[in-house]
Amino acid sequence: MKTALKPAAVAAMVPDGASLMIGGFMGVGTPERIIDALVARRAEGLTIIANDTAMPGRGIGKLVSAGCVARVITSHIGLNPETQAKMIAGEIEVELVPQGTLVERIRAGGVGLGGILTPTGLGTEVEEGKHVIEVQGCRYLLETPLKADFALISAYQADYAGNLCYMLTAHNFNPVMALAGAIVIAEAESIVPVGVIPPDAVKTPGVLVDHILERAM
Amino acid sequence: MKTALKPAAVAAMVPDGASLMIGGFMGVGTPERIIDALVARRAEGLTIIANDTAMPGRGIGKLVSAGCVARVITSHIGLNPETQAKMIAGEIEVELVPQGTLVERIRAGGVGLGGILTPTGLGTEVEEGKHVIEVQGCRYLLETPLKADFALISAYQADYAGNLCYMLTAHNFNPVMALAGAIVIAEAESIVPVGVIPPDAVKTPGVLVDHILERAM
Amino acid sequence: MDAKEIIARRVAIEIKAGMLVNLGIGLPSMVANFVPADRGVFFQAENGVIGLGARPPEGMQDPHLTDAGGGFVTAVPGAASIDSAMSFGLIRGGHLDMTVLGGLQVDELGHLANWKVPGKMVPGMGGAMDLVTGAAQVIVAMQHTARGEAKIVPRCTLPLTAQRRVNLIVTDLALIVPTDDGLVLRERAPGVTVDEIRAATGATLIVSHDIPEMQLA
Amino acid sequence: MDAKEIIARRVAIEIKAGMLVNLGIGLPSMVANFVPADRGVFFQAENGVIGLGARPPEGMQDPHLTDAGGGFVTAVPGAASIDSAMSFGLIRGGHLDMTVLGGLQVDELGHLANWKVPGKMVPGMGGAMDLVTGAAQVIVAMQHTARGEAKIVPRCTLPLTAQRRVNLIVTDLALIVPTDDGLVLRERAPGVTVDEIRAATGATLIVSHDIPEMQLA
Repeated sequence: MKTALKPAAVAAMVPDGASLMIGGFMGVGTPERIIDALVARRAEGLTIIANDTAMPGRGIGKLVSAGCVARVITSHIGLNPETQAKMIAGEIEVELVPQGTLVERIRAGGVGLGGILTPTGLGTEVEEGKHVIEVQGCRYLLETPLKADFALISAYQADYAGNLCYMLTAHNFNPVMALAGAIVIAEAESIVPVGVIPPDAVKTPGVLVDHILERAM
Repeated sequence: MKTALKPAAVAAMVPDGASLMIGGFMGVGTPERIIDALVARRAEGLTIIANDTAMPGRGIGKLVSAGCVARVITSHIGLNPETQAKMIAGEIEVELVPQGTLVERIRAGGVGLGGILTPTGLGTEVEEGKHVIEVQGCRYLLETPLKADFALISAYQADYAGNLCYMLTAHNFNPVMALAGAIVIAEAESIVPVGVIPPDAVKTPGVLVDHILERAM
Repeated sequence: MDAKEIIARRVAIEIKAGMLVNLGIGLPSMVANFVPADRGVFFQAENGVIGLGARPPEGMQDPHLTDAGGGFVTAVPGAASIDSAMSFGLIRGGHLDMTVLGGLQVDELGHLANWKVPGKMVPGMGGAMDLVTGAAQVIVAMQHTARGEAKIVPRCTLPLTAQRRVNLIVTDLALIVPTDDGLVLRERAPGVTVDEIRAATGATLIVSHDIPEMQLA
Repeated sequence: MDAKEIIARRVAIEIKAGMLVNLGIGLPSMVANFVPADRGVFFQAENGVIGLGARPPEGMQDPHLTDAGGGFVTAVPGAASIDSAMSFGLIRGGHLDMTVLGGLQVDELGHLANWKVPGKMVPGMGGAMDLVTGAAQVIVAMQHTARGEAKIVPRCTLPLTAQRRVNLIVTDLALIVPTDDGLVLRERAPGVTVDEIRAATGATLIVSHDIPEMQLA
């Protein structure tokens, strides 16, 4: 059985300077209440690994606006002009990674691979500084694994054992990130007794999840 | 909408000498009726990529006993003495691959990666002839992708659009192999109208599946 | 008919029964409006659904079902939810039959630049690099010129999206096929002359005697 | 109490609340019988379930729910179905807290050989190489000798399973911890003397003054 934590307790657990993987795609499938708590405790110097930085006032955008973020590893910041402005001003360091490469790097970190070879990025700026490896006559970029101190996951349902399931396009990076955070904290819309989520519907086994955020009432 | 094929039509589609990925783990989650049809048409010279060769009289074991198999890429043949005997007699070539490496090689083939780096096999016979690559101070084996002419998949339910779901330990290699076969043929216990399998329950999207075997009546 | 509608209608004709198609945000997403619902096409939104449908009825919007631009969408019967690893596995693995993307520049080699204007606009590549690298067919759907400047150029001066040659360029003036020999003009938009197309194009076009007018969906 | 029960009972004590544990087939699988159901331990069967339960009631067996040896099992409340990619992702990614495996040889470096006897037995490594490489703790559970021959030897003469040092060796005679200095004898089985252990061991054992007797679950 997992511990249910209040938002402030989660925020207190995340130290300044920590690296966080945060699920979501343009704010869909993002643990908003955990983010609100991090903003409320004025977290600083965070490294965020996420698909995008959403938009001002939503999801990771709130962390950016509040000045909590020192570094972002992401595929897209186009819908958040504040991230772009802070990047240009030198306040946030941004590493841009193709989306498919980003998710595979996170997966590699989570499943104990030392890296993956992808054709994506060959012959572009993304190739700069990377090893090119030839396999079966084709060239690939060697992309290295990503891990984080915390993975902050948004789920549709969690059960008391920490099993998670997701809904429609709110899956996105959440199931993969749940593999790659040293400490995994899930925010679910519903928290249900063990057995309510059948084994075949579990997308993230509870053994990966360390804590569940208390449900919003 | 997919075409529903009779077992003999599936067997006729698979030429001698073809490479087949076949789902299953010790015969659990294996498309038995497709295998029976291949045995009935006396298929020859097949390359089988699968977790194991089951046991005589079951699953892939039936193909081995019937002399359909020239080569196996697998993690385990321990419960099938016939595979071992044919290997020793030089009738079947066996490539042994650690189970976790096997599934990642198949996944790599299916998702367009040029390979993956794994620590599994370092310092063992598995390392022989392989590239060792150092990433972030650790050494890994470079393992190359696997693809096949056909993937023969066992599912619990298929819908008319080819969406598949699996049950309990009958998942095993099936969802990953459905990504890596040039032609994917699924044998399901039930075939249901579109909409019966909800989007969040689909484990293999129908776009990956080429044909569905007619249901056993 | 305005420029965008011409492009969307012409691209729609390329989309055949049974295809899995990814439409970029903006102009490309308009293509879906001109593909008959009974053609059996599945649209992928790379954020997590196969079987993307139209806009939802008023009041039926759900924040768990959006497209890659963050807009509310629906799902067709037979849709499947996918996470980002599966989504980009499908894209990079060659399972996506077609992607339609916007472009900033396309050149005589058929190379596309569409993700960055150094010093001006750095939104990040999102999924574009994976899409252009992995999709079976890549169609660039864009206005022929931007503020009077040619977007079809001898060599891209903006950073490339991939080293892969795109399959088709569809603009409000013309349909152009990149080949080994260069850019071949195949069709004129209704009422547009070859001279007008040449005048609006920075690259050399290969033009045969009779260039037919586009048929539009 | 027979030899196997001593081993299983002693290993069971190492399994703490909340752990995710993989038990090999044969002797290691007996360990589950001695872990109290209320300890909150999840057992993984690498063929596809987290939350492996005991044997099913007569007549309730289902072919979709088996362990890695192909035997019918049950699933506990809160169980999750996993495919082989997730299963070995958990194993190789360090999410598995403990694996208990049988052994053919263990040596003074703590290296394990348990998958092949050249010229005699080539079952394949199955999941053993991934398990020994990836699990947080590796416990070798085996009889101290085989047909009178020592299995704990100076250097393995059989092919290694991994280059990783195992954490613990539990036999019917002793509990031994491999360390930087060599094999440290920590406990004697009930009624067994240090001299008897030394006589049955091919390797040098580091023995302090008082070696306590095993406490058994």
